[in-house]
Amino acid sequence: MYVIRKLGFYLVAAWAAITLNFLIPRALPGSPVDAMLAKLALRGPVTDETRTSIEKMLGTDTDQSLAGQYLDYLAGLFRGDLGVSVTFFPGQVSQVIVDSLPWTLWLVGLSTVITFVLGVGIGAVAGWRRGTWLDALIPSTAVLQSIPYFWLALIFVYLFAVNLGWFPISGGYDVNLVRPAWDYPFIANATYYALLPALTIVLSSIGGWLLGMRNMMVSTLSEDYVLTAEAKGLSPVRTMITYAARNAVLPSLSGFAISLGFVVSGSIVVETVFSYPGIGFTMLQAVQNNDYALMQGLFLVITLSVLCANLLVDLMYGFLDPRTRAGH
Amino acid sequence: MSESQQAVLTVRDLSIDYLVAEPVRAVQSVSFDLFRGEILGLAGESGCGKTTLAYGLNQLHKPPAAITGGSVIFHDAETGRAVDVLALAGEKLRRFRWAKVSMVFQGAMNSLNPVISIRAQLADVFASHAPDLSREQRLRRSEELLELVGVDRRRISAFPHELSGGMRQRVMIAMALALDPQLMIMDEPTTALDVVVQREILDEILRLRQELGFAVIFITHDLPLLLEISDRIAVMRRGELVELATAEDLYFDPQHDYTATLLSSFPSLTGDAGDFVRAGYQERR
Amino acid sequence: MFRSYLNRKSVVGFAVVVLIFLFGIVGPFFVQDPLAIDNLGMAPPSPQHLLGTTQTGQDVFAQLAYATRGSLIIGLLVGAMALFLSFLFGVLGGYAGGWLDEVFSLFTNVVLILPGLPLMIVIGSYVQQKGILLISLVLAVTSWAANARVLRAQTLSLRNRDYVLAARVAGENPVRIITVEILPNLLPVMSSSFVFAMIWAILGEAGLAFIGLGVVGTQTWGSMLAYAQNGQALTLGGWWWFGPPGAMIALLGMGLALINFAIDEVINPRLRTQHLHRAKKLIKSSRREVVA
Amino acid sequence: MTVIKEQSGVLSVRELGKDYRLRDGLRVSTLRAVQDVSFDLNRGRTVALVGQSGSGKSTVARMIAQLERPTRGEILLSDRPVGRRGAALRTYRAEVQMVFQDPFASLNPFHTIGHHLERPLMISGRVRSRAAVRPAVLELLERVNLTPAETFVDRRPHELSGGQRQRVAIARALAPRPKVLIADEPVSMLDVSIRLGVLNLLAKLQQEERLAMLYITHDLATARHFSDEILVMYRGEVVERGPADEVILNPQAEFTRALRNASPEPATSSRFLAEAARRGVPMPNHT
Amino acid sequence: GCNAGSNLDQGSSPGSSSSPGSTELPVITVGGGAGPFAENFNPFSPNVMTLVHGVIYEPLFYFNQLKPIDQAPIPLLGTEYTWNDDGTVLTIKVRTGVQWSDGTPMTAKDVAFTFDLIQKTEELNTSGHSPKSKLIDDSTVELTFDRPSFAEGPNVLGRTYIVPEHLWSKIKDPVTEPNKKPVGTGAFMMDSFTQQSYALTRNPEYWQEGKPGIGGVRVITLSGNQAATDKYLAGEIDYQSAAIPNLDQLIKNKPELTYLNTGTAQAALFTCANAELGCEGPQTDPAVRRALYLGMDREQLSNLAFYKLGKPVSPAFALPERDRAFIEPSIADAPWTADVAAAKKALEDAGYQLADGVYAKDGKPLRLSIKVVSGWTDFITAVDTLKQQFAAIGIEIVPQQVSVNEWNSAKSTGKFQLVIDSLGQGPAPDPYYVYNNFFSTEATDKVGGNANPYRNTSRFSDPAVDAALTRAAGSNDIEIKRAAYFEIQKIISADLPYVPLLIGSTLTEFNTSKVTGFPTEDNLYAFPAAWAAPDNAQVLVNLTPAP
Ligand SMILES: Nc1ncnc2c1ncn2[C@@H]1O[C@H](COP(=O)(O)OP(=O)(O)OP(=O)(O)O)[C@@H](O)[C@H]1O
Ligand SMILES: Nc1ncnc2c1ncn2[C@@H]1O[C@H](COP(=O)(O)OP(=O)(O)OP(=O)(O)O)[C@@H](O)[C@H]1O
Ligand SMILES: [Mg+2]
Ligand SMILES: [Mg+2]
Ligand code: NI
Repeated sequence: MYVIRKLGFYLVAAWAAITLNFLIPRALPGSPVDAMLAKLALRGPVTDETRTSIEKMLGTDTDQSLAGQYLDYLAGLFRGDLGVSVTFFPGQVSQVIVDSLPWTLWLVGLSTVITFVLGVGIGAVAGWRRGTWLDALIPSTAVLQSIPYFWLALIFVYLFAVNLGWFPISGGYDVNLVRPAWDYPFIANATYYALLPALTIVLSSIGGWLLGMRNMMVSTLSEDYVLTAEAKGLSPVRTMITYAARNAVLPSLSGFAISLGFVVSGSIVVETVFSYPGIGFTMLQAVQNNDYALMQGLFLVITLSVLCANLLVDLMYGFLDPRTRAGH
Repeated sequence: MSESQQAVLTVRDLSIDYLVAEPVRAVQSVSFDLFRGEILGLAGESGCGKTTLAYGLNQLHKPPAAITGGSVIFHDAETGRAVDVLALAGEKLRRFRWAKVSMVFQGAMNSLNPVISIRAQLADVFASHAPDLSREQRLRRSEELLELVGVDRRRISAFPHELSGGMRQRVMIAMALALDPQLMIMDEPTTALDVVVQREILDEILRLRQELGFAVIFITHDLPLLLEISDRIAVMRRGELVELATAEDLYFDPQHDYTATLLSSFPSLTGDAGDFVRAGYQERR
Repeated sequence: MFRSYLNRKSVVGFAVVVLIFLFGIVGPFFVQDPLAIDNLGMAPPSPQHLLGTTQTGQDVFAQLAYATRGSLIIGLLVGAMALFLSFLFGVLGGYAGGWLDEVFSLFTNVVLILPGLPLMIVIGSYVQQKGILLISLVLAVTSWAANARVLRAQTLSLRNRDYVLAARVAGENPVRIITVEILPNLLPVMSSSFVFAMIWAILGEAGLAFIGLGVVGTQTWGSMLAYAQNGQALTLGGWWWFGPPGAMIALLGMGLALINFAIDEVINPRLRTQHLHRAKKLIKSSRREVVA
Repeated sequence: MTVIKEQSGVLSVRELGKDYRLRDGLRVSTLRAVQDVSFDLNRGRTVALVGQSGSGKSTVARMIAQLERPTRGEILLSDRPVGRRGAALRTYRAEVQMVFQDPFASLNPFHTIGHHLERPLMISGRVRSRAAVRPAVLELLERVNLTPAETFVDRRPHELSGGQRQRVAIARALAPRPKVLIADEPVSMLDVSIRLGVLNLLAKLQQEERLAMLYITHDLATARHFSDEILVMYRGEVVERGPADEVILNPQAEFTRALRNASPEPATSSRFLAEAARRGVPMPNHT
Repeated sequence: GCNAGSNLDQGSSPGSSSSPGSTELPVITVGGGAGPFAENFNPFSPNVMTLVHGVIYEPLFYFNQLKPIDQAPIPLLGTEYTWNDDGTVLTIKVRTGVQWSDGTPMTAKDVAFTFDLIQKTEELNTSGHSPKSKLIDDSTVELTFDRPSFAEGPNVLGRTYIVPEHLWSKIKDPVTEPNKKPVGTGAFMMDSFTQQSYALTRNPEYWQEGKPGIGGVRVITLSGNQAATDKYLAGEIDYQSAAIPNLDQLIKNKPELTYLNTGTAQAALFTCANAELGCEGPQTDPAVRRALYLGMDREQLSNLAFYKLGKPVSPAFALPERDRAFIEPSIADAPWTADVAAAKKALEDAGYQLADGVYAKDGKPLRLSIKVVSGWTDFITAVDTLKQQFAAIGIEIVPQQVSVNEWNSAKSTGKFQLVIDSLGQGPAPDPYYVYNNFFSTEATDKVGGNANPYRNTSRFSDPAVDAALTRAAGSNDIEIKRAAYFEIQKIISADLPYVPLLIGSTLTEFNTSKVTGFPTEDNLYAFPAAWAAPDNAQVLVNLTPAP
């Protein structure tokens, strides 16, 4: 029942996202044709005929009713057809997404998980040992949290990549050394390239987890069952983990899913700084080229993946917190 | 119970303060002996320091609370040795807890970890104190314990929220009995329950005490209840122990004014209304 | 009532925030023209130019003053708008209950799940005139939902508090109940969500500015950073140009976060640590006495 | 069971019922919290509602206070069905007031004691001018023995003890000069030593103002001494009713007996009776 | 797409490994704009990857933008061409002995096929007037136009990329075909592609003997100028065109790093000048435009907004360096520093009076808005600078930052006072294209209409200019053209519908540690920009390993 209700909610949310995605570009002005023209104009004069032929090429001439367009759009979605990208013309939006998504999942996914684990871990210890020197961590995480992502990233590139040469300056892997494949050299190289961007993501987003977990931990510590555990003579580590942290982590966990959306957002900026070939960087390209189809597609994918992550975490939550499993 | 009996716990001049901006002297120079197999009732109004005292006996108090003086000696019947409880620390303290002194707290829902099963919480106790026990042995022992307190052994896989308040409290009692402790501290174990359930649980405790012979410190502010179940009753007020006597002495011959006030705060169910003034109005009418 | 909860952290936080606000409010009246161009480009800090000059000889300190004003306006606008939206959907829905609550909370949850910055980018790139109001609106629209959820939860618990029921029994009308009985108790939560919305807005605007979708026509920390980045200030060694706007954001964020800690401690007294440190010291010293 | 009807009720409850819909995923089940409860509240008389926890006592109270809509049945005020909105509701509010269980939760921590009392005075129209408010507030405070009243008006709830707060709550309920007062476990959250004081105050006021009162409790002893009639509820239904002493001393329903037996009562316990005999003294009369 | 196998069983560098014999020749890295790359090697696609035009597919001739009109183009797949007298028939001799990279010989048939394909496909025939082709013999093709088309010549000859008939005749849709395995005649061949980079390898059978001198080219993605600068300074890029500020300072200690500034784009304030077509505002008064022209301090603009790389511009809108001989001798270059007195005098002569520091006429102060695209920092800085400079001559400027879309739409509809923009060059080094695009009546529309935002947005219209343009287009005779241009120049430099700022920079950076032979100030054998096609092909073909 719990699952069905959750699924229902996600269906509604997905529908809302899809519809929003459909409506935004139609509610607001702008034309991809002019964007393409602007690009071409950099290379040479653009004639009136060029304009017409691009319009024909992009198929922007429609005089269908809004409802009809909506149905077409939905039908297209079910076929996996998100339209044609202007930036990557004649590439399909879906193909562009398929190409860039793995990179983001790799970089952002990994660093989010690292951030979460580290933040929650340190937060749990900080909460457990409240009133010790660990409390001094809190203001510093607040600073880290409020530093603009890209500012930190640029400074890191300047310091660690350009000046010290410890890390590569940009990109997802060394194009001269390896090519994408599922083998050790590539993965090792890609990991090396992901280190610095990942570090900025971890640093600038760890504070929230740490603090949230610490506060939850402190609250949980005054619960009777933690006291009971102590009275039971359990070892402190066991009490901390199974009794305190196990309960304190639950709210963080649902926050984790929600924050995935924000992390993907953050990746837009980080990926831009590092020329990292993921969704965020592609999104920026789409924006700069007024590539509405691509923007829509990316937004949809980001939304849906956030939805999926939420759903997963929700289901996991049901598993971790028996109280939500059955109605009572 | 006679005076000649052996003490299981000797508390001398125990003082506990909350070291906040204006320090609260929650327990002041409390001394008493607790005898083997005895039920000691601890009464007193809210905030008089009952819980603080109970926690101090097991070193469960947390900063800003601090023991500022006194001693707690536990006389271990198994080894025959006297243990200075306040000197215990670390691993020794951990081993002492629950094995010698177990506790049952007020809110059973809150005393049980809501996210892990009853089985795991019972098993925890054995895992920490009797690591030699095999899994099956642990399970068997846990089931026996549940049976002992009148809970169906099949409920062992249940999660706390799936049990009623009374059942949860029984589970807590079962857990408290797991290691055959010599002393069980119960801090308002039945306040959250309704009278009928409360009665069942009390009967259960009395029966088990009879069978197993552990001593009980029973904290509540329900004096009639204490009168019924305790051997001796201690009355606390503002951190001090103002009176300690057998239930009978206390009932028939309260020494302290405060004890008298407390006794008169409970109108008799079957007798007349006592201090309750409505009677006067009724007469007039 | 709050005064008693002020501790060192929040005092520092307040001081930082007040200073930054003062700088934003008063600063622009005292500095030079931030757009005044001068042939002396990329000059390091000097008495004439406290924070040096940009590539085009504009005074960084003057720009910082104006940008502070701009960013703060955005922060306040977004904070206010987000607060209004979260109040509308959280408190009203939560108090009214029934289908209105169902609809509002479904809507809130859906918005919550839509990723903010991408949505901002998508909306922002369609919009033509990116004035300060518009960007603030975009930022507000994408940031109210989480707070609405918190407010709703709070309202739900307040709604059935005895004192609210008592007010109903006394015959108070719903508007008064919400504004007089419930609202004051929501203040800590609301102020904390306001503070969060502010940080989020300022960071968000900076991010948008960095990718070229920021506010047009008003100086903000974000636009300063974007210009510094375009002028490759870091590569050219112009730390005085690139550093201050980012540092200001971090500083304001820190100040607001510290204030938030104080608010958190009001909401949840268990989080207070101040007395713990003192108590631990006292306990140590009292132990020594006992031993001695 | 016979419905006792000595005089016409100020407030009558007729076959009141309340169902809660419980949703568990897509399944909806109905919980019958209250079923077919009828009684009258008369001037100067107190009816006690006792029963196990969860038996529906508070639900009845909330329905009478119009914080909850009954699923079935009706509530009559002076033999007329009660209004649920507008002016009729306002009149009803002025006539029927309620005291809540938790004195710590029933006062808004943000408002002064004065504010808590001013509002009902103004809303009910008992006080019409701003100038008259303060004397009226002071008078109320004095009525509930919070003296000197001036020292209390400007305090906030957290500056008062539990008993003092409950007195403020009572004063608030009395402010519109109601005819009916509902008291839902008014003392169960208070310290034992001050419970009787608050109950005595309530009894005094009830007598003085000739209030019709519904006293909800699970403490049989106070129910007996405080009320004229007792209704025992079990699982949403009234299983026994009658004059107070009769119900307690000579319980008929099985549940009433269980309740009685579960309540500790040293005065009748064999242990103390035997001890009294051993000591050769009469049973002490503490109560 | 992962189109690659494992890295374990292959050599280390995929760029050079697959083509045996070229391993010892250096492979250079070219900065190829923001990625990720889309795998599109269709020379007809507007979205084609860089280094396809000219590098893989070649045109018939190469026109060097930096050389004067009268210089002959470099023959590539064509060897010579002739026009008939009225400019409707173009006969081309096609080079023989050239092979497609799959080994098939390239012949005039392929050339004819290519022009046919364009002519027949609506989307490719962007001008609507593509020539019909006729195969004369194995090495001769004749193109027929439906109107006199001398001016079309450079497009047809220099920017039409010849594709092999035996492959393209099978392609269904030449518009959307991604052409992932391009087969051309160029100096390089496709090697491998990923979204982050692709590699071209040397064509060993290239028809120019001994060329190319390098083993291959690797194109990489860069997210922006910062990454481009960092990587270039780190020596990771050999050839790119990125706008790097203060380049001199950055490469001071790195002798292997060099650069060229070869700007051809004439930055100007575009004014909506023609009141007859509906333009409104003070800028419709030529005196105001002249004041703007005289009042700007171009040196300061160059210093502040263009990193000291701006070059003097001519109000005749021909390039002073390249087209000196085609600029009417009496027209001087735009003054490099401001002449405040002259500017003020121009205004006063036209009846403006100073009030509160701002000139006004009929009570209307001289307040002008300039639209500039937000994010285009050099132009934004220029506008800020101008605001200050024009304040000194009593003109108030209101900068308006707008999105590209809005900016385009303002230009298209004519609803603006001033915008800042550049006048782009044409396919050949001939000012004709600028004049035709920006000054002809045919290239504009009335205000409120839907004009091409990249053409005559100032709404300038003058029958004499139109007539002169017709004359220039109808002849292949240099002298006739010169006369026509002089006439145009006199009119437009007096009217100033576009107020010239300066010639903006086009920076191209080289790293000479691996290869040499890049264009230099003294030897501008091709327009060097790395993004300019087919010019970059000329650069790549002429590179040789560094000694
Ligand atoms: N963390 C704390 N900081 C400061 N004072 C405290 C703290 N905890 C308890 N106290 C104070 O210590 C005194 C004793 O509290 P304790 O909880 O022991 O009372 P109690 O008798 O158990 O009351 P109750 O019947 O309400 O449970 C009270 O006055 C209380 O206010
Ligand atoms: N809002 C509600 N939604 C669903 N069920 C409810 C609601 N309020 C009360 N109930 C249920 O109705 C029944 C009666 O509750 P009520 O609060 O009236 O009992 P009570 O007799 O006052 O108990 P107590 O002595 O514990 O206060 C209980 O089973 C309770 O769980
Ligand atoms: Mg207690
Ligand atoms: Mg109740
Ligand atoms: Ni206060």
